[in-house]
Formats: sequence, structure tokens, C-alpha cells
Amino acid sequence: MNSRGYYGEFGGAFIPEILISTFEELVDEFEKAKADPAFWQKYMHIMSTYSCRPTPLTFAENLTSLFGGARIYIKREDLNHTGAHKANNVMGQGLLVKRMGKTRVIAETGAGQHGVATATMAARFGFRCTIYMGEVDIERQRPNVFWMERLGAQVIPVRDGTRTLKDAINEAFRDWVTNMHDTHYVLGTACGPHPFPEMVSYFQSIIGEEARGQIIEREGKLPSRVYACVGGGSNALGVFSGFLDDPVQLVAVEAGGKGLNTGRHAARLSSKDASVGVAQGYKTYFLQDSDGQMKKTHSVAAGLDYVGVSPILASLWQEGRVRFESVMDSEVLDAFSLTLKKEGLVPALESAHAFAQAFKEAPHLSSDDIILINQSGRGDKDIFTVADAYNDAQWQDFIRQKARDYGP
Amino acid sequence: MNSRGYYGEFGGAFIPEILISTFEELVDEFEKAKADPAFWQKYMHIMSTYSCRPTPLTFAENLTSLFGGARIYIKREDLNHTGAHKANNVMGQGLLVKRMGKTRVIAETGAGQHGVATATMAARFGFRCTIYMGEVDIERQRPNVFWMERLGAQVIPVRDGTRTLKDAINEAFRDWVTNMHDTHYVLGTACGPHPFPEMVSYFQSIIGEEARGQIIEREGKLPSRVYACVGGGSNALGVFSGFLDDPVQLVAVEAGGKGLNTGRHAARLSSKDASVGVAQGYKTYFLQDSDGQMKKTHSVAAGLDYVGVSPILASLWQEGRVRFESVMDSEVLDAFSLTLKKEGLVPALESAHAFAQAFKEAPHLSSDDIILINQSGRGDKDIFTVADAYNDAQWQDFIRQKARDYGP
Amino acid sequence: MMHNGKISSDKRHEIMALESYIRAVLKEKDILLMTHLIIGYPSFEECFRLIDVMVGAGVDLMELQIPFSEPIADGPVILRANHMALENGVTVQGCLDFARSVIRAFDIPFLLMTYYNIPFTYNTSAFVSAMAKTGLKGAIIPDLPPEEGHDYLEAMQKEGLDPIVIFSPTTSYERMKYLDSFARGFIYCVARRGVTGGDTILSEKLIFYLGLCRKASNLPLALGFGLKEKADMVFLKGKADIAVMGTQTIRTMEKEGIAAVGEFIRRLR
Amino acid sequence: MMHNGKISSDKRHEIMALESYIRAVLKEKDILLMTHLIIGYPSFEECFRLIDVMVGAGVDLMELQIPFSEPIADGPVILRANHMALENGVTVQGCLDFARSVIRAFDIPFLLMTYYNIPFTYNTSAFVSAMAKTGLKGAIIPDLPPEEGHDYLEAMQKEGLDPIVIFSPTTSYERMKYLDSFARGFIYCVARRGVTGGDTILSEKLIFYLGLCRKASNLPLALGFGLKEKADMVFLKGKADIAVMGTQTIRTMEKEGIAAVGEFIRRLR
Ligand SMILES: Cc1ncc(COP(=O)(O)O)c(C=O)c1O
Ligand SMILES: Cc1ncc(COP(=O)(O)O)c(C=O)c1O
Repeated sequence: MNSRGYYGEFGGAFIPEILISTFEELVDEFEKAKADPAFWQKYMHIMSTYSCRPTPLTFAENLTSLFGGARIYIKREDLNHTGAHKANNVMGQGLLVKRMGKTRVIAETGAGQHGVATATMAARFGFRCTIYMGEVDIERQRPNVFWMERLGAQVIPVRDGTRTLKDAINEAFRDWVTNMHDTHYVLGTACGPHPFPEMVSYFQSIIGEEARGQIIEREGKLPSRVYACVGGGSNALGVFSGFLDDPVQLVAVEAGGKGLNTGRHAARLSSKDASVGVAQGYKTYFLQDSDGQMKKTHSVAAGLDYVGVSPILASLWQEGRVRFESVMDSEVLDAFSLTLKKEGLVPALESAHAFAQAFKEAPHLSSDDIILINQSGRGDKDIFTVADAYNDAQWQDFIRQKARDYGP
Repeated sequence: MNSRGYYGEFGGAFIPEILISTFEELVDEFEKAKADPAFWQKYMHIMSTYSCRPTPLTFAENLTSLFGGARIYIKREDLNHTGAHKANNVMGQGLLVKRMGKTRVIAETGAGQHGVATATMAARFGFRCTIYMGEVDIERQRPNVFWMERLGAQVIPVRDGTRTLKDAINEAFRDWVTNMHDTHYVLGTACGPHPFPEMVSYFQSIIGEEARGQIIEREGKLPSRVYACVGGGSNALGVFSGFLDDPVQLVAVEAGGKGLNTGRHAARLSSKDASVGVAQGYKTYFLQDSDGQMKKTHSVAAGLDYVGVSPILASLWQEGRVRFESVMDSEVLDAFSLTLKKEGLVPALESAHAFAQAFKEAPHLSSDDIILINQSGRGDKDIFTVADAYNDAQWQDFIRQKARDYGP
Repeated sequence: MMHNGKISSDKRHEIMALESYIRAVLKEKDILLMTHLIIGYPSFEECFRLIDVMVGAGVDLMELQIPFSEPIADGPVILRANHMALENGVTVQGCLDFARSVIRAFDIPFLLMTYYNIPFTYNTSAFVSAMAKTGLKGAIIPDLPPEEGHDYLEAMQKEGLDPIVIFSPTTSYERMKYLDSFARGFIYCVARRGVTGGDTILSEKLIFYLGLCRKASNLPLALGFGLKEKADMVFLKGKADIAVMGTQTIRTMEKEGIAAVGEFIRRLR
Repeated sequence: MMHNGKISSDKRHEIMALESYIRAVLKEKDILLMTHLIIGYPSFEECFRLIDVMVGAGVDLMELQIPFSEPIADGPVILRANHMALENGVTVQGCLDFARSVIRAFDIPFLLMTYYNIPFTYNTSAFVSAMAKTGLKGAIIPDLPPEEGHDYLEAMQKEGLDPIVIFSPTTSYERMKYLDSFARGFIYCVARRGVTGGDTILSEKLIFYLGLCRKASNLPLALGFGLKEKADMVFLKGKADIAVMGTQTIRTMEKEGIAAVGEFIRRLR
């Protein structure tokens, strides 16, 4: 193994010796797959017959006239099978797993979207499947847990550490270290050791490729700005990748949580709270203390509640190619509500971060400008979180009644 | 007004005098729209940029090999925006509403899918929106109620009669009779007075049109059989319409509930319990007693729990063109589970009826045969029903905990 | 007074056509009063007593509604009455039997009101024959426009019963003429948009509408509306021939009992 | 006995390189025993007592782990110990200070074990210098393959510390040779797939694996595995040079207290 997978100073593969050969195999298979035109064809076939690629590009007419600035377009990754861009990644990795002849997949999940996507892929490909999920995330994304189990996956609650996404990743690595002979770890975002950042971005690049073609077909020109939320960075890299060589501003939106000065957020590159470190197998900016211990993070969106960030994004940020911003939980909920009421679209709370930032900037652009927001997923999964945020009395009554029906 | 909209002896427009002129206007506008090529273009544009038409056709490889008979294909209406075929209908009617210059829409809903779809369409078109929903259905489809309200619609619980779909329809008519000057009633299925059966089928015909093209492209030939569940009949007519002139068996699947001999079902044409009647504005087979009073119906799937059936389907059934079958709740849940585990697809419980019947027949066909199942919607909305059906202990714990958090 | 007791020997209306009866009464009163009840609600016995009270209070005509599970044109009060009656086990045959005994007992004309599925399921022509035998004068079927009513209209014609036709504020003059061509007995003019039981505003618009109805038909006009007090009746005099009171009787009965209905009606005159 | 008390005046290892120390001990014993603890778990005081007990019981080498919030290669027992230590407020500087006092107090060689983010954040070369000043002999960093460890390896070289290299059952012979080129002190051979704390089966496969390791490196071999009883030690004699006991000491301490750890270790010999 050579030192590979660096983006500027970020990336690498900081992995235990026992996994080295597994990674070598994976890198190898991925390189072969990339070089094989039939592989991408197979990928496109499955994405267009099992999920609904190309996903549409929606003109948000009402939001556009509300803000009176840029023309707002929305890339509809929420319409993917399982409801988020995560499908792009898992189906691609599934095809690799088949090539490698492995029979079991494991994954971490935060929002649960990646878990559902992986469980779905496993059902479809006939793999056994185990999903690691932090206990805190299980509580806020229970419907997704329910569906993973119905899809035949085993969901293992992670009770260590902060009991969120990063701990689920650690736990998945622990499983992998034991079972790599028949198991592939389907990492859910463009983080982790090489080749994951590259591989996940590769499969997600379909978003940007489509979006660029669609916007040019519809408007005859490029957007001025592209917005995406950033948890690990996969949906952002997916959509940005279509515009990297274009004169287009790329805006990555992180979870500002309760505010950047409260410490209760997950803003790595848009706050001063993060520093370069090595954890979970790669080098990037982490929200860590001066000793290098990871901090607790917070976001209303489980999928953004993560300490690290894709090394590819860290590098693009350092180069000045991608601008990082953050929005607070409360702004996210406002953007969420507005989008439902004005356009009939239900973004995932993760995606709503991108909407919130775009709404701040749209009024200051001219009607000649186009902006593109990546709606990475749908918000159905967030029903409990949203109901709680709005203190929905009827919902609470309903839950109380259900609880009574279930008995003590 | 002439006596119109008959299909054999079924159909018609049995409406109060006060609505006659409203229906005349609607028939008129619909005829004009149909004759205007720009209208269908506009419809296609919105369906392909706001929802994701064409929806994919998925080859169910695992189910196919499990049953060892016909090759099973699934038309993926679950991938529509809002998660069901209902989107096709509401967006079409929304365009008509715009043409008529009305500013408010109302709708009935059973499963809640049509309500969510209508609320979504209203948000998108900027209409005010009121949804009528039986109290029983509200209880079993609460998440959909939650989303309708978040989308800005007013949801009115219907507490009369059986408190299900048919009562919601009556209530919507009562609203319309009062507010027809600015209000359009977006009927959700191919039932009700003329022109609704024709109009809803017209918008849904996009399913069959696409499916026929897709299957011929993929397999070079027609399917032997096409399966669809039947509540009112809109998704069935949608998919069947593509194959009416072909040598293709069309199989409509009704809710067998607890069994045809228990009286607790919603099987109109596949049981001996229904007879021809006139209610809710049209003539068809109804589940009614010998006096003509409507009976209570039952199905695990709220969207199939209805007393009448599309007059177009009744006529096709009478002609022998469409075969009617029914499957029981328990068979539906089995088919549902199997589909999740084998293909990673989550059909709505309504749609799972079509799957269940197809699974019964697939093994008896040869591998030269193709069957096509219409997956009318996705099952996310059914989480409470499914969790209860499986007595999911972890789910119950979660709900109990939530209830405790909410306090008494 | 034309009707002054439960069992009158002067059953004038029995041999008289409905229209002639109305015109005859109009010679003595400015306006007739028609009321409404749902057969079997709250019970057959109470219905009978209610009719007794209403006839005694001077009601000139009555609609007897056979309950239907889907009363699409009725508002909440009558809707619930329909459902309660059905829950009490009321059957169509029971309703016809009840109508027969009422018609025997009281000396005013009675009309049937129901939704089309009731005659249709019974068999339309058999149902119309049964109505005729029962002594009913005609019927109001709010969900059966003439376009859909061929069998019904033919049977009514054959049996000499009056199919009461409905005009509404959304009905064009042209259509009124068309509807009038099927009409006998009187025209039932719906006062406003909406289902039964809502409030009607007595207005210039209403006067204009009634004028249009009058122009379109030579038959007497009944106005169905939220009749509440004497002033309403006074307003209507000369503009319509029959004032219809539906929901208000039921509300009064539910709140204050059957006897109160009599007082309420008497106060209208 | 080489070490028979807390404060020995015969600090032989201090002037001896780690490898030489191991080889010297091997002349007296069939196999060395290396144990492990997480600094600050359950507390600094208890750690100190634990070391005292272990050294007294005849342990030849020890790994001191600086806790890290993401101990990716550790199993549940050590994972939790890491988190508990951090919750107790343990800092990196506190760990280095503790190491210094332990090294002063006990006459066996001590190694550091931690994850790469700890030295990286401290600044790798500064950290290595601090290790050297503390008197540590070397370090084990399980998430730092040599490909990523240039700075670290250079600093270790400069400071004369031993970077302990890890072989695993999935490591090819070729790679073992490659890894060996960076190794000093001894080779840490992971006994099996999985994280720390699982069961290892003493098998032909294990013997074959150790044979391969022996062929690939001239350094002494430590075998990290689920050491449980004397039979395990007996099995290993001649096949490996150092038996590593990690999780089992912590388990014993948690269940039976610190004193029991001494008895447990004594019973292994
Ligand atoms: C809908 C959605 N969007 C965004 C994210 C964030 O992940 P990433 O930054 O990798 O796109 C998640 C993660 O779960 C998600 O579910
Ligand atoms: C997913 C789904 N499928 C089917 C139906 C039944 O309706 P129809 O027979 O009109 O397709 C419904 C109705 O709500 C539905 O939600």
C-alpha cells in the first residue's frame, strides 16, 4: 500500500494493520471498476430502473418570486428510492461487493437514511446486513430503524461515546476488523480512509453531472451558486463535482445548531472550533479539544451531527474553491416550513440547511442569477423531530393514545 | 347537460341541481384541455420536473427466482413526489383549476395519500386547501395528517357515518355545494359523477402509457398479466389503460379484509356482497344492504376501504375484460414483508394487495411470461399499521417513551 | 281552518292533484308551510306525534324523508338524523308502512323525500307503485337530475305522482325551462348554495331569483331555506307559494321537545 | 528474580535497548509477559497501585495507553475504559506526567500505546521528544501504518525510541518484510481478526502464522491475544517471545479488585 488518497494535506488511510489487505482489495476493485465502462453502465442501469435517475430539477417559482432575487432551482435527490442521495452511493458499493464476492455488508448511520439505503441495497443484492447506529440517533430517527429491521437488517444500537454517528462509524470498523473476509463496510459519506472519500464522491457525482446538464438545458446557462448541506460531505461533493471547473460559486452549509458561540453545533469549516486531526481513519478538520479528543456536536439534523468532514471538501475549502457557511437549527426549521408551504416540497432537515442559506442569499442576487439547491433527501423521516419542534398538540395526543393502546 | 359518462350501465352524474352548472363548467374545461396539445405538454412538463416521470420499471429478480414462474416487473409509482400515483391526478386537476381561475381546492382522503398530494399541489399552485378525512382514517394515517397540515392545508375530521373514505367524500360534496364559485373538488379516484371517472383515468393513463413502452423496450414483448389494487380504481385504470387493446390479462385486486365470508372486507366485484346502486353521485356496484344502505367495509389498507368502485372498472369487469380478485389482510402483510426482504421495495399496504395476488399466480406461469405489478405507492405512511400488525415491541417502547416525554 | 284535527273526514286533498290543492289553499292563505321529518328519527312513535303536532299547528304539506346512509345534499342536523334512524334499524318497507299510516291519519298531502338509491334498489317502478298505493302525492329526490331520471319520471307519470323538480340559484333560466318540462305539483326552489340547515339571507338577490323561477314555470314555487321567524314568512308572501322548513323543526324538537315544535310553527303565522 | 520490589536499584533496562532487554530476560524465562492499562482508569492512584501489583507479580513489560475518544481498534472493555478515563478529565499532559512517575518508580520497561491523533495534535516530534524525556522505550500506534507515519518514524529514530510495528494474520509475508524494515524493539503480532478482548483459539493456524512472522523478522515476537490461563502461556513458549495480556487484567480488576490481578498473573507462570 502506498500513501494515497490525499487532497492537499487531508485524507489518507490511517487504518489498523489487520485491515490493510482489505483496503488493498477494495482500492483494486474500485480501480478496475472505474476502468471498466460496463461497470458504470450497470450502475446507470440499476439507478434508472431501481431508483429514479435522472432525478428531476424543479424550478421553485414561488420561492423565486417571494425572494425577488435569483431564480431558484432544486435538484430532487429526495425522489430517489429510499428518499435520499444515499441510494446513489449504496447501489454503487453494492455492485462492488458483488464483484468482490462478499456476502455481508455493514454500515453506520446517523439520520438513518444511509442505514435504510444500505438495508435496501442488501435486500436487493441478497447480502446479510448489520447497521450500527448511535442510541441518540435511534431515538430521533426511530421510523428509519423500524424500516431497516423490516428490510431484514440487524440494527445494533451503539451506546459508547457520544452515541451518535462517529461512534457508529467506530463500531462498524470494529465489526469489519473481525469480519472482513466476507464483509464489506459500506461507508455512507465521503469520509473515512482512502478510497472511501473518492469512491463515495464518484458514485455521488451523478448528481452534479445530471444537474449541470439539466440547468443548461432549461436555462441555457450555468447557475451562479450551488448550495448543499454538509454532514460528511457526500451530497455536497456529488452536486459540486458537476461544477468544479465552471465559474460557479459552491456553497457548503454546515449545522450551526444552537449557534456557533454556544459550542452546540457541528460546524467544522465555518467555525473556528475545529482543527486538523486524524480520526476514523483519515485526516481532516475535526471538532476536537486541544488534546485531540473529539467534542460533542449538535444539530437538529442527525445526518449533519458529525465531528469530521470530507477531506476532499476540506481541501477545496482551503483552496478557496468552496465557501463554507452555517445556519442555526431555528433558521433550518423556518426554511423547512417555508419550503413546504410555498412549493409543496418536504426537504429532510439536513437538506433544509442548504435551503436556509440559499434563502439568505437569493434576495441579494439579480434575476439574471440562477441558484441551485441540492435537496439531498425528503423529510418524512423527520416527523418526530419536526412534530416536537412545533410542539404539535394533535400529534402528541395521537402518540399518547397509541401508548395507551399499547398498555404499560 | 346530457346524460353522459356512462360505461355500460355504470357511471352517470347523480348530482344535486346546485352543482349542475359547476359540472358543466368542469366538463367543458376538461374537454377543452384534452383538445389542447399544449395542455398535455404542460402536464408532462410538470410531472417530469416536479415529480419524477417517467417512473422506473423495476425487474424483481429475486421474487422472480423465488417463485420460479413468470418474470416479475414492478411499475414504480411509489417514486412519485408525495409517494403515490395520486400525484398524477392532482397535478392534472391543479392545471385545470388554474384554467378555471378558481383559488381553493378541497379533497377527501382515505389513506391520506390523496390528501397529502392535494395539499402539495395546492401549496405549489398557491391554492387554499381543505381536506376531509374520516376520523378512523385519521387515526390510522396520522403521519399523513401531520404533513397535510404542515403543507398549509386544513384537515377536517369527518365524524359521521362509518368515518372513513365514503363519508369524507360526502363531506367534500357538502363543502362544494356551498363554495363552488371559487372552489374545485379534487376527487381522488376514478369514481364519483362524470367527468371524474374519465378525468382521473385520463391523468392516470400516464402510468400505463409509460409501462407499456418500458416493458416492450426491456423485454421486446407484452406482459401476460398486469396487476393493480383497487380502492376507487384510479391506479388500476391508470396502468390497465396502456394494455386495454392488447392480449394482456388485467387483474384488479380488492381488499379481502378478514375474509369474504366475514363481511369484513371491501371486495365489491370479487365478492357476492355488492349490488348495483347509486351513491356519491354515480352508479356502480356498491357494498350495500338490500335496502340500498351502504355497509361498513374493512381493509388493513385505508385506501382500499371503500364501498364503491370505478364505473369504468365495473363495466370492464362486466365485459370480462378485467378479472377481479381479492386478498386477505394477512396475505397482504406477508406479501409486504416478502417484498421488503427480497427486493428492498416498500409497497404501500394498498399496493401490497396487487403483489399478494401476483405472488399467488406467478408460480403457475412459465418463464416466458411477464407479469407487471403496479406499485401504486410507498409504505412509509403505513408505519403505525405495520408496527401494530407485527406487534413490534421496540416500536411500542419508543411510542411509550415519547408519550412519557409529552407528559399527560 | 281546513285541517283541524287528527282524523279529518274532509280528505279533500286525496282526490285533488297536488297543484290544485296548493292553489286552493292559496286562496285562503298567503303562503303555505311545508315541513320535513326523517322517518324513524328519533322513533316511529315520536315521528307520529311530531306530525300530529305539526298538522295541528297548521302545516299544509309535509316531506317524509326515507333515511339514506349517504345523504349528500343534507347538512349536519339532517345527516345525523338519517344515520340515527338507520342505526335504530329503520327499513325502507318500514318507512312506506309508516307513510301509509300517517296518510290515513292526517288530512294534508304528504310527499316523499329520499335519495335515488332507495327507489333504485327497491326497483324504481315498483317503488313508485308502492308510493302511489301508500297515498303519497309525489317525491323529491335531490340527487336525481332529470337527465338521469328517465325510469323514475316515466313511472311517476304512469302512477300519476308528482316528481318535484328542484331549481337552484346556479340554475340558468334556460335550464329552469328545461327542468320545468318535467315538473308537476310545484317547483322546489333552493334558496341558496349549501346543504340544508344553513342560514339564508333575505335579499334583493333572492327576490330576483324567485322572479326568475316564476318566469320559468307556471307551477307554484316552494322556497327551501332556513326559516326562523315570522318576518321570514312575511318577506316571502307574494314571492313564493310555499315556505319550507326542514332543519329548524328537527333542531327545535331535539332541544325543546315535540310540543315546542307546535308553538314554534304557530308563531310563524 | 530480576524485579522483586517497587524501587529497584538495579535499573538494568534503563541503559539497555528494548530488544536487548527482551533477549536478556529470555535467557532467564521461556517467555515474557506484557500487560496493558489505560492511564487514568479507574484513576491515576489505582493505576499506580495496579502497576505495583503487576510488577510485583512478575510482569516484564507494560503498555500504558493514553486514552482517546475514538479507540477504533479496541474492544468494548478497553473502549469503555478510554471513555471513562476521559470523563474523569484525564489529559495528555497528565498521562505523560503519570508515565514519568511510574517509570521512576518501577524497574521494567514501559511503552506507550495510543492512537495517532494524540501525538499528531500534540505535534508529533514534540510528543516523541516528550516520550523520550519521560523514559518510555517505544510506542504502539495501531492506526498508523508506516505509509502514513513518516514524521513519527523519523522522530522516533531521532530520539532513539522503538516504533513497535504490528503484524496481523491478514498481513502478507511480503508486507511483513516491508513492515519489519521500520521495526525496532519487537514485533507486535495480532493473534486474530477482531478488536482487543476477544477469544483466541490456540491452533495450528496460529503456529503457522507465528512461524511466518518469525521468518519475516529477526526481532522478538509479542503475541497479543486473549490470554486466560497458564496453558496458554505453555502453548506459546518457543513460538513467541512475549505474551500480551490486555483486556483480561482490566476485567479482573473490575470484577475482583486490584489485588486479584496479582494473583491472576502469578498463576500464569
Ligand atoms: C438527507 C440527508 N442529507 C444529507 C446528509 C449528510 O450527509 P452527506 O454530507 O454525506 O451528504 C444525510 C446524512 O444522513 C442525509 O440523510
Ligand atoms: C398507495 C395507494 N394505492 C392505491 C389506492 C387506492 O386508490 P385507487 O384505487 O384509486 O388507485 C390508494 C388510495 O388512497 C393509495 O393511497
